[in-house]
Amino acid sequence: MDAPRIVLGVIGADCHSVGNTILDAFFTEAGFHVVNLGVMVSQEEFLDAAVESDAAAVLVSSLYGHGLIDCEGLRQKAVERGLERLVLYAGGNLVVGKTPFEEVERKFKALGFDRVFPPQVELAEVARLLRADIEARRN
Amino acid sequence: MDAPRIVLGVIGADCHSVGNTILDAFFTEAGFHVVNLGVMVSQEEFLDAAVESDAAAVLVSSLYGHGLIDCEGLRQKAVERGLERLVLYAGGNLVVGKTPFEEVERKFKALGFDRVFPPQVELAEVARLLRADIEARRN
Amino acid sequence: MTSQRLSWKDFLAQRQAVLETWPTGRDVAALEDGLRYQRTIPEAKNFAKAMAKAKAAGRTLLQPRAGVALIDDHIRLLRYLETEGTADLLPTTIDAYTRQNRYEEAGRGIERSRTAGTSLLNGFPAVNHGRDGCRKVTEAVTKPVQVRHGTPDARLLAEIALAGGFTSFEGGGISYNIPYAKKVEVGQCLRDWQYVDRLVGYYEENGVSVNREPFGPLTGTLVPPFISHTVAILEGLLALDQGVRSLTLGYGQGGNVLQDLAALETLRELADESFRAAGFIDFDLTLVFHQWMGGFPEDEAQAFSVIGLGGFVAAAGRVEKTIVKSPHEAMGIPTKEANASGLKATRQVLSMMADQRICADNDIVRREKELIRREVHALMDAVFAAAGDDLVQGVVRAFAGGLLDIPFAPSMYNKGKVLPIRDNEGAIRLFAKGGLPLGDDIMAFHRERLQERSRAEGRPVTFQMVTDDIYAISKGKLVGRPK
Amino acid sequence: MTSQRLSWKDFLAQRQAVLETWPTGRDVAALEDGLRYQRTIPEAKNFAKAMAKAKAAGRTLLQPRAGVALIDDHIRLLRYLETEGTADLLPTTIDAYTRQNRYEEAGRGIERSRTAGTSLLNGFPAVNHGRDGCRKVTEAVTKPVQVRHGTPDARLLAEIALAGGFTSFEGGGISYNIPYAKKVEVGQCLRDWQYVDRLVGYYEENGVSVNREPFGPLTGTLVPPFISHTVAILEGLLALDQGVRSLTLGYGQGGNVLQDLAALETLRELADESFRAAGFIDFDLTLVFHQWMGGFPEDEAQAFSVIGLGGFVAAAGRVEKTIVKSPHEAMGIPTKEANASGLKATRQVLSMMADQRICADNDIVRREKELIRREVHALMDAVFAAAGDDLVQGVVRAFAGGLLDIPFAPSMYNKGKVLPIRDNEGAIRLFAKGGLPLGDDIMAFHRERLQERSRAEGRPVTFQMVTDDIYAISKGKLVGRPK
Ligand code: B12
Ligand code: B12
Repeated sequence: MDAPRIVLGVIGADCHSVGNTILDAFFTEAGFHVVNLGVMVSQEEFLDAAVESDAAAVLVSSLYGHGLIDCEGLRQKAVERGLERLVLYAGGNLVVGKTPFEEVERKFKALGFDRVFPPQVELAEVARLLRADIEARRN
Repeated sequence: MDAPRIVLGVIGADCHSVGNTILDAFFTEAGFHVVNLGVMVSQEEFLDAAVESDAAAVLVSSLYGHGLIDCEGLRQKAVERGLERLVLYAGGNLVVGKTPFEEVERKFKALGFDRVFPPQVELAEVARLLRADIEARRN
Repeated sequence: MTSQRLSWKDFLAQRQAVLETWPTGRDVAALEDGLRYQRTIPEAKNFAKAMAKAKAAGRTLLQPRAGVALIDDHIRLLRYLETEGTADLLPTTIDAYTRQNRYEEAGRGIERSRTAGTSLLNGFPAVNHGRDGCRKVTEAVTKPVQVRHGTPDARLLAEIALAGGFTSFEGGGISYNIPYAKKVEVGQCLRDWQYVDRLVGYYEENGVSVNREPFGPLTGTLVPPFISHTVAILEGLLALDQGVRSLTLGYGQGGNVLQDLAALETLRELADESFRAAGFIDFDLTLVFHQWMGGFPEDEAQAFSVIGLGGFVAAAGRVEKTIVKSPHEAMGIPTKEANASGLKATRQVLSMMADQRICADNDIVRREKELIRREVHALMDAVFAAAGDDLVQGVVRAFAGGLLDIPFAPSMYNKGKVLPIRDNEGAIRLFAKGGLPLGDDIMAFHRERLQERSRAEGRPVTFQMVTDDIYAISKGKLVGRPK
Repeated sequence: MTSQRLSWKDFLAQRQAVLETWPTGRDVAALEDGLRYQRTIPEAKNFAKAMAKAKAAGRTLLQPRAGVALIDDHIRLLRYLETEGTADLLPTTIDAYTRQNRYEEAGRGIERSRTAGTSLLNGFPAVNHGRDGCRKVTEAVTKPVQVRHGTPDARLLAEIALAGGFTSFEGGGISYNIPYAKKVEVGQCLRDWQYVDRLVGYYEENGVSVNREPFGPLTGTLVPPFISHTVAILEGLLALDQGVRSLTLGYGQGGNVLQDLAALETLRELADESFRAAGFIDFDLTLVFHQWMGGFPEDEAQAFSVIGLGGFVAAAGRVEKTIVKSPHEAMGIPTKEANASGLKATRQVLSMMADQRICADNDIVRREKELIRREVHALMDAVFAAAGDDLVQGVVRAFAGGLLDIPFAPSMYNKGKVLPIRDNEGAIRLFAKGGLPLGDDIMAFHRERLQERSRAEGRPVTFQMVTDDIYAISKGKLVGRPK
């Protein structure tokens, strides 16, 4: 089986590049084909890259707090562009202020994300889930 | 007017002597006649001293947490010994564990203490109250 | 080596265009209005004066970071921080849309925050609130207030901030670009900051002191002292060229206490020497130390210890100011209570250490100081050599050639070839120097220190070590050892 | 200089009486039963071994204080501290009635705690719970467990504790009397502790290591290092005389970092020298550092900074163990969560500092070390001179003559003439030496340092300064300056 293709990036006006560097290194090492858009990525850039690279998943990072505003509408646009099966993950410090994670998860799931992760997530676990989700969507 | 006579001491099996040293120095300086019994003072010793010195007030310290057990019955015994007008104060870390002060105050007032103080109390304020309370009891 | 002072004519020409980029620009059109307003601000609320006073008294002032979307909430927040938090200096941290000049999005953030009843912006959108909004804020508090941001093109923000009564402005043409932006061209950003510095210079010329503070910590992640020192000194020179006088240079805690103490001492010494060598004499140099700027532990008790160690170094390093983190750092923008608790924790350790002399005068510190001096000189010489007769060009060429290179920075104009790793005692060293003009002897020392760690851990020096070091403090360690 | 080893016959005779003082004494009547039981304890849970291992590895172990009235609650508490709190070593802190051998009151405390659903005792009443209760506790956890108390006559407690599976026992004939009691005669207490040490010696002779830890901090309040060092070394000698081998000497944080580092170094050196001079060679000496033992700030953020600074000194001082405070310290016995948070905060700073060398090797530390050495020698010499041929008598006469004198202690056998004050940098000095046999040159140094502070504050050195210093840390400072 080919390495699953995934798109990485930090959405909006967010410049936090350290976690992104680590995610890139980790998922590459874990056997994914990574298209890394770096920081300050718009919704359009995410979807363009997903289309171009025929990616199975988009992993959106947001660290700086504007995650909710920046992510609104991404799922709809993906559907409009025919990416019905796209796996959408979000992770990082997704909202402004220390917030119970359940609340953050609820809000981002309502925006159409398949899974939502706090900053302390164990990346190996994410890789496991990601493979399974991609597999499930394929069928 | 004579200096008001007060008895100081740390009740029970409590060895915390530092605060007691400071209370002694403070109230002496503030113009009280202080009979200081030091640490590990029993209820009987407090009342004996109050009787002997004809004290207007007894200031009980308890730092180590057993304050409730150690102070129970003190007011009754004072009354039995004819000290109806004795002003009774308690102060320190009066119960085991960090506890809302209102709760501590309620419990010690129920034991018959006139006033109850947390460790951070401003001593000048205590001296003011004490003079007033002693004055009020005299009449 | 200097850069050209922006001519008054060019400044005014630019100014017109800048003020037109957002409606609130109109309110600050009259330059003298800002000047007149600043003159009404009591001396006790002037940031530059507060820093100078701290220096004279040998005191370390405390400043938090804080900013929310709405004016009234922001005022409540600052008041809480100065009363309950006992902050000496106040911030107004700007939201990330404003930092990218995306005022429409900031406007939407304001609206939504109103509806949500809580700030959905990660800072105070000062441009949208305009001059009068800023004046409300600066008038509502008793301490000097500084604008803290991360804006590559901060010209409009600076105009509004100064007219709005702020008396200090953070940032610089390198430090607010390379770590904060992706596509901003180096020369353009430096020129935009010349404008900001020229504006501050105008206030200075007219008798109003305004403090300027280049952003020391850069990406906050394993930045070796010599890299941030070089950037700080370059931005200092560029600012002085435009007439700035009150300069606060910054350094972010690295974690190894002796390296940090050496860094603070050399920053003061090297900056002073460089500014004098460039012919400046009437500047007022102070230092700011940033408590750990990288990833924090999630656990609040652990976070308090990171904060406390930062406070310890600030005290031992005798800096004029320290920027304080909160126990919420790993999780999100702190509540006002969490922010105040960071201040109180820092105040406690600072005042417990205030009277103590700590032994910076020892062999290790001397060795580290000497090393940093040589490294900074190597970089400065290379930038000067690349400059021809314009320091701006020197910086542009230095980034293009990798003579300046900031670890983990997002800018496409940054080579990103430098890889730092902690040595066996946690001091930050270089694994790869990229194009940095460091001599072989210097690199031999770095390599030797990393070999020592490699031996201790029984594993080669690889990128895995970098990753482990990035996570280390958040996982309760300084050095990222294998399990 | 030594004291006599308690003869086995006298020991056994005493033992009978001791075991009769409370019904649970019966269960430990068979000495060999305790021995047999201790032999079943896995090595990883032996306190003495854990300390020795820490020493070999250069590690600092963390231990909290904790104890509640009921067995099951106490087990839950300890388990929480070893899992969530990641404690390396566990305590069982004994309640204050048991410390005074008031087992009936302790029994009432147990009953009331059952009814109240919360502990009304400030510790674990080990004597009332007896051998089997103790075994339940020590078996329920995975880390070594120590009895921590403050008991002048701890003979029954020691019998039950050792038979109950505890592998370390805190205290000593001076340190658990003078700061903890009012009317306990010095010689009586020393003899009662000879019994305890003899009991431990019995276990050692039979191949079971049991750790002993004299209580270093004494009253925890402005105790100059040389006073606590002298007491620690005397108690060490008395313990070695009875056959103790694993000895952990303690020191409580004073607050001035360099004085503290000098204190830790000299404690190790002086103890080692003294024990060897007395002819001992097969002892195993380790150090414990107590985070600030005086009044704490009420504010938890500030408390965290006091804890953090203690962790810093523990790391820099390279001690084998540090006793950790909690953010609740000023208010009351900590909840398990608060206790764990003190541990986590300490762990963070310790591990951030673990690999770093801190510069103890400097002039100030050298000066302080030299001073402490001379002061301790002066006191030790005087005690030895007073001893005739029995160290116990030496100590008794020293207290009677004020040659030993512990600041702020409640004991009527303590002169209480020594008055400590912080100097201008926060180091603890003497204002009045009482009867302490310190030479004029030493006192001249103390006075000179206090004069410096007096000049800096523009006020004479008086008792007010002592009061101000006692409050200082709880009010966020180290030195109690006038407002
Ligand atoms: C370093 C840092 C900076 C540096 C960034 C340098 C750079 N170019 O990268 C500087 C100083 C420039 C900076 C600036 C700002 N920052 Co900042 N910064 C941090 C800090 C301290 C560490 C971030 C970091 O590098 N962590 C290490 C990496 C490895 O972890 P990470 O970023 O969390 O990424 C990991 C996980 O989140 C996860 N993850 C991330 N994305 C995804 C996605 C998926 C799908 C999955 C599964 C996992 C995942 O995996 C990553 C790898 O392990 C954090 C606080 C913290 N964490 O301690 C604040 C923080 C992120 N910053 C914050 C803010 C607000 C800002 C600013 C707006 C300034 C301000 N107001 O203080 C500006 C942003 C400007 C902008 N335009 O973006 C806030 C965000 C607040 C919130 N969400 O409520 C934080 C949380 C600090 C705080 N508590 O206030 N920052
Ligand atoms: C120093 C100290 C010790 C020293 C005492 C030495 C000595 N002989 O004095 C040592 C190490 C020996 C010790 C022992 C113990 N201690 Co202790 N100790 C402290 C500590 C750290 C400081 C006390 C102090 O000196 N403060 C400075 C003085 C100036 O303040 P103060 O004592 O609070 O007194 C002032 C006020 O309380 C007030 N005040 C006091 N009484 C009164 C009365 C009136 C009428 C008024 C108006 C005011 C007033 O005015 C005083 C002067 O300002 C406190 C915690 C803290 N405060 O930080 C714990 C503390 C008091 N100890 C505590 C305990 C439990 C013990 C022990 C049982 C051991 C243990 N389990 O940890 C033993 C007690 C043994 C015994 N038999 O009593 C607990 C009490 C817990 C509780 N109430 O829930 C505390 C709070 C620590 C804690 N959080 O666990 N301790």
